[in-house]
Formats: sequence, structure tokens, C-alpha cells
Amino acid sequence: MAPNERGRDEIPGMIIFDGRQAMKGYALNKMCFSFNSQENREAFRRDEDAYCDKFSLTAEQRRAVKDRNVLALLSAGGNIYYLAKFAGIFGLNVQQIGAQQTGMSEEEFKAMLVRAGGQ
Amino acid sequence: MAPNERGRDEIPGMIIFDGRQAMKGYALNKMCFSFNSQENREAFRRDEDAYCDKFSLTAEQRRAVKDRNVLALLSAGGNIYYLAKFAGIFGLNVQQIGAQQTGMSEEEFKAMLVRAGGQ
Amino acid sequence: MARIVGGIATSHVPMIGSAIARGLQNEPFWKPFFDAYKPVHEWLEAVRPDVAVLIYNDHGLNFFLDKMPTFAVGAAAQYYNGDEGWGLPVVPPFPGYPELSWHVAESVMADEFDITTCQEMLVDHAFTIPMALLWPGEGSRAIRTVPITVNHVQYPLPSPARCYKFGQAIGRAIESFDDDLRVVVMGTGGLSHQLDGKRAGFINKPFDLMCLDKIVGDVEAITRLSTLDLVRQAGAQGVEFQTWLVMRGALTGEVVKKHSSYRVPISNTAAAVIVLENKYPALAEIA
Amino acid sequence: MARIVGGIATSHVPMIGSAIARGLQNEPFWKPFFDAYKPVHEWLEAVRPDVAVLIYNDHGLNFFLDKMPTFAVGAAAQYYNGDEGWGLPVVPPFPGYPELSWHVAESVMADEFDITTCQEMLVDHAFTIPMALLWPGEGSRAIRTVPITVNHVQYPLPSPARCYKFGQAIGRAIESFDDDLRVVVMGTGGLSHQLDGKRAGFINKPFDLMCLDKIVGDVEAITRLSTLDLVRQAGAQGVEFQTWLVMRGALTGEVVKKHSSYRVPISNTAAAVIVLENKYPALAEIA
Ligand SMILES: [Fe+3]
Ligand SMILES: [Fe+3]
Repeated sequence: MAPNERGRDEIPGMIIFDGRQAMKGYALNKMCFSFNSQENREAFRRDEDAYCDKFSLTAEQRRAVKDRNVLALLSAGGNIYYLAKFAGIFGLNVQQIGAQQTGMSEEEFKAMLVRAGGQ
Repeated sequence: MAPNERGRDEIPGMIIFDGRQAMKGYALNKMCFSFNSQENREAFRRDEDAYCDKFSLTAEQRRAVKDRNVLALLSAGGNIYYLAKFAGIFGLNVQQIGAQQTGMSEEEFKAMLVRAGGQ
Repeated sequence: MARIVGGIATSHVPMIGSAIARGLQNEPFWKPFFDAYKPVHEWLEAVRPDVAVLIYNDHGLNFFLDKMPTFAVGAAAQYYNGDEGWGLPVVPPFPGYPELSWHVAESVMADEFDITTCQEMLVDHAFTIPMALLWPGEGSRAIRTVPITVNHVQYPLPSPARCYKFGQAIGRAIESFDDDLRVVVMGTGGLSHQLDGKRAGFINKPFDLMCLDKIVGDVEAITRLSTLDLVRQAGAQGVEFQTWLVMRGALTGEVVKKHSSYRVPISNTAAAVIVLENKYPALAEIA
Repeated sequence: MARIVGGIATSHVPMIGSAIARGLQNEPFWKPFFDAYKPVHEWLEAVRPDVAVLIYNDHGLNFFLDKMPTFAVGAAAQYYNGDEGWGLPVVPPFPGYPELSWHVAESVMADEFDITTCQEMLVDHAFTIPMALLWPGEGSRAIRTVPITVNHVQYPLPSPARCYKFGQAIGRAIESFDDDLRVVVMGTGGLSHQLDGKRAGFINKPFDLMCLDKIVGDVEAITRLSTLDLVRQAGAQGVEFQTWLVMRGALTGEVVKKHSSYRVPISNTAAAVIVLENKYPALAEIA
């Protein structure tokens, strides 16, 4: 293990996107990267299953995509920067994504951020 | 000027492909890079002018393309690795390209190489 | 010879971009945020830079995992923005300065930085929003740019120390460019925030304030940290502070802080801006 | 722990690929050339490597000028070959070793090499031909690979010294990989040749023979040269010798030369192959 790799698994509540995640998530991330294009976002909307087929998503990735479950997408190898493009299809902003991941309502999540500013 | 740039213009009979050439040749090199695809090579063969239009080649680059003139292509910013793909369309091999650039016949050029091996 | 007139670092939160696109600068929530950029505009009017060398991290617009460079230097005549997939309007292109880009590339390579050169490069919100914040309206197309990216997508990331050294090499590169130019160096991103995981919403105000302080006169206090220290202290996306370290590295040893502002939250992020001026006796000479 | 059993460097001239594709190995012109690889096959049978870390330069198949990395490390499970545009038949894919790729990436980044990682990477003739020469037939798909590229297309190129140091970092990376593996490191390209300009056809046999000699026991005699020195002495494409320097850097300080061969011309090129063995007391232990 290279020195820069030490301790990566020890930060609670997150996954460092290193080679291990990259190997798992390539198909999913490639699909999400394709959502930079309006045409591709529409193709996904039209036929979600066919679109996932095209990128050979794993069963775990398909499940997470179907459920719009960000934590599951992350654990299936998704990278947050590409997943943001997937979330964009449903008009989800980063607060809504944050709320979903932390199990809060959007208002609770926002209130938490405001509290952090008053530390 | 960075230390690694010194003396680049002083080797007779060649042009170092640095930023100066890159700025000049981008359109031409991009076109030649597209010739990695059979479909694009055929599109070029079908309508050379239209294909050059698509990549917005300069007048100098178009002239050099029309003339299949390797030295002119190089001086117009072409990079030899991409130009090789252009030459591939006409089935030219590196000896034939070498012969054209040095003003030799293919046989003379090959004989020169053989002599170099006997030094 | 080119001279670095100073450095600016600013957050690049997408929500700022949509506030600009919707003209909300004078709305009660946004007014104090945008007002914090007025001293930056005044400073820019005083130092009148010709070129902005802008260090940022691409968020999956120009680079994908098939070719993910640690450090990339743009070398195009124009930089186009593009659709990032989540609704920010695409803005018109920005003029480049390829001669300076190539000089920077040559110089940092001679200093053993193994860059990727990009003769086409789509610039994302981390480039366009800081440009819009610093030069609102037409002004952002009147200045020429050299975009430089730092990988924050795929680990391994460069360390804070490597980023700072990269900045030092960029500084040497700019100052050895033959043309008489005034150059402003920019870093964009941060401060603390985290988008992903159960840790989403993480913010660390004390750490941010420490960084805002130390970046002026004691940058080694930060470059001593590992990338993972930054993640721990500033959140997963707080590592964007590395672009600030590149900017800071490009300045001379001693700098003067001309302005700074800190505001939490903008979207999920602790937003900040800072203006640092190089202590140049030479600055007056090229006035 | 992984062990480097040795290094091989070989030319990768496209014409070799078409000779293989057309089955000309026993033709009078080609027989002596291919026969020079028999001692290499014998050595490979003796040391039985599990993995080949192959350093080469892409000739415009995988990389274009929009994203041109100085050093790139492949991190894919499979590496596909592709149409290069001038008629070489496309060959089936090669198995990768992504876990080792990522370990190399992490380790060289920690050593301050600013690589580009490639989770998809088309490998060109500079990869496929050396694989076919070393493991004719099916054998080249029985070994797993980590492809690593050095930019020889767009200046600035890395210097010979930087390439050698990169090789040293790759060596440290491999030898710190946890799995019990025998690794062969390969460099491909060279020796002297020039394809472009009025200088096309340039060959420098005395310089090549010097390099073949010094790479064994006095590599600093070569790493002292600048990239431009290499161009002057070995021709524009002779800079491919830098891949040999990366390979050599990955070996231990002392090596034994097991085999070498030199032949001019193959196509426009001075073709050579060399086998270097690490002086490992440890080699027997993992037998
Ligand atoms: Fe960001
Ligand atoms: Fe080659």
C-alpha cells in the first residue's frame, strides 16, 4: 500500500473514490458521463432499461439507478461528479441529494448547513 | 524561453513539433486523426473538399493536402504521426514518404538506409 | 517580462451561476454575497491584469475516467463552456492565450511536472463562475485566459505539497514569459463542503478560517497536510482548496492580503474569496 | 511480494507487424530478425513472468492533441487494439491487471509523478508488436499487462533524466505490490530513425551501439543527454529510446545483459532487442 492510501477507509460516512471504486463503477460512471448531452438524457428518460443495457450496468447498479438511491449508487462504484448528472435528469439539487443521503428532510439538511455557519 | 526549448530550430532538415507547430496545425492534425476510422477515410476519398471544409483547414493546408506533399504538410503544422494516417489512405509506406521528402527514388532511399547499417 | 500582479481565490458553487443567470444579485439572500466581490473589482481595476491563469478542478465536463490527468494545461485559442447535465446555462467562449500556455507547459515540464496539454478544453462552472464573479458582464471576455486543472475526481490526487510546488513552477513560468503582461493567478473551489455519502453537508468553519489565515503568511501549515487530512478537515470536496495552494505557490514568498470574505452556507458550501497581492517593488515600474 | 525478474526492450516497427500478419517469419529477409528473439523466448521460459509492465509511446491511436499526457498508466481489465489508419490488422484484446495498475498509479503519484490514469486505453502497434515478438501466438494473451505511455508526439517531451526517474518510481511501485508475482518490464521503440522532413531516413549506428552498451552498466551516460540531444543523435523518432530508459530505471542498480541484437534497416529503423536481468538473490526464493 502506497503511503497516500493509508486511512482511506477510516473516515465515517464516505467512500474515497480510488481504484477500487473505479473498477467497480466504470460502466455506471460512463453512463452518467453521457448525461452531459441533452439527447442522451432524453434517451434515458424514454427507455431507462434500454439505456442501462447499452452501458452494461451490473444488477446492483441497475437496482440503484431504478431506486434513484444515491448511497447505493455510490457503493456500486458511482462517482459523485458523474452521479450529479444523473440527479440532474430528475432536477435534484445538491441539497436534495444531501437530504436523501443523510435521511433528513430538505429543510432539516439546510438548517444543519446554516448551523454550521454559526459555529 | 524554457531551457528545454533552446536549439530546437537548429537541427537541419526537420521541424520540432512544439507549441508553435501545434497552434498552426490543429485543424489539419484533427482531420488526420479522424482517419483512424475506415468510414472517415472513405468519406475523404468520396469528397476531399467537403471533408477538408468540415475541419476548416487553412488554404496552405488544403494546398498541401491536394498535392499530397509531406514537406508542405509538415510546414503547415502537420504532425508526422497523424500525417501517417493521411498517407495510409493512399497506401504510402514510410519508405515512400521518406523518398518523397528527401527527393530520392524509393530505391535510392532504401539503399541509403542499407548503407547506414553498414557504417 | 510578464509580472504576476497577485492572486485571487474564490468558491465556484454552481448555485452562484444560476443566481447570476437569473439576475438575483440584489435579492436579500444574495446581495451580501455579491457585495463581497466589490473590493475585488476595485483591486482588479487598480492592477489591470491582461491575463488570468485560472487553476480549477473539472467536475466531469472535459475529462472522463478514460483519460484523467493530474495536472492539465489548456493550450487553445478559445475555451468553450458546455452542458454539465444539471441545468446551468451554457455561456459564450473565453479567449485563450496559447503562446503563454505553451510557455507555461515548456517551463513546468523543465521543472519535472508531468502535465497533460489540451489543445481543446471545455471549461466548466469552476472556470466560468469565477470569471463571471470577477469580471461581471462583458469584462470576462476582455481578458485572456490560461486554464489549468487539478484532478479531484479520481484518486490518487496530488498532495497539497505537490500542488503548492506546481504553483511555484507556474509562477516561475509566468515570470519568465517575454511579453510585457500583467497576470493574475486564480484558484477556484472550496472551502469546506461534502456532497457525497452520509457525511454530506459537512462543513468545518474553524478549519476554513485557519486556511484563510495561513494561506497568507504560513502556507506550510497547510502543505504539511495530506490529501486525506484535507478530506477529514474540509470534506470530500473541500480538497478543492488545493487549487488555492497552486495559486498561492505562483505568488512570491511574501504577499499582502487585500481582501477576504467568508460566508456559510452558499448551497452546501462554505463560500470564500481572497485577494493576495505580490510584494513587488517592480509593480509600479510596469504601471 | 512482486519481483521484477528483468527488463526487455525491443523495437516496434509496424513492418514487423505486417510480416507477422503475413507469416513471413521464415522468409530470407525476416528469418535472422525473428531468430534474434529465440534467446528472448528461452529467457522468458526460464523466468516465467506473470505480468508485463509495458512502456511505450502512443502514435496517435489512443491520444490526440486535445488531451496529451506526458505519462499515462492504463487501468483497464482489457486493452483493445484499434485501426491505426495505415493497414495493420487489428488484433484481439490483451488482459490487464487493474489492481496492479492502481497500485502503480498510487505509488508513483506518492513519488510526485503527475500521471494520467486511463480506465480505457486503445493500445497501438508499439504495444501489440512487442507482445507478439515476445510471446508469439496465444502466449501473449496468457500474461497480464499494465501499459504505460510516454508522450513522443507533442513537445514538450519529458527529458531522458525524468524518464529514468519515472522508471525508478515504477520499479519501487512494482516491488511494493503485495501479491507474489514475477514481473517483466518492457520498453518499446527505437533505436535511431527519423520519419519526417528532409532528414527522413537518418540512422546513427555508432550512437545506437553506444546506447546498447551504456544502458547495461552506465545509464547516466545517456540520462545526461537532453531530449534534443537524442533527436540530434538518434533522429526525431529515436527519442523512443526514452521508453528503454523508463524500463531500465525500473530495474535494480546492477543488471546482467542476457541477450542483445541489432539490425539495420527494418523499414526506416535501426531495430534492436535487449534482455536485462535484475541481480536478485531473491529470484530463486520465489521460484
Ligand atoms: Fe466544485
Ligand atoms: Fe514508433
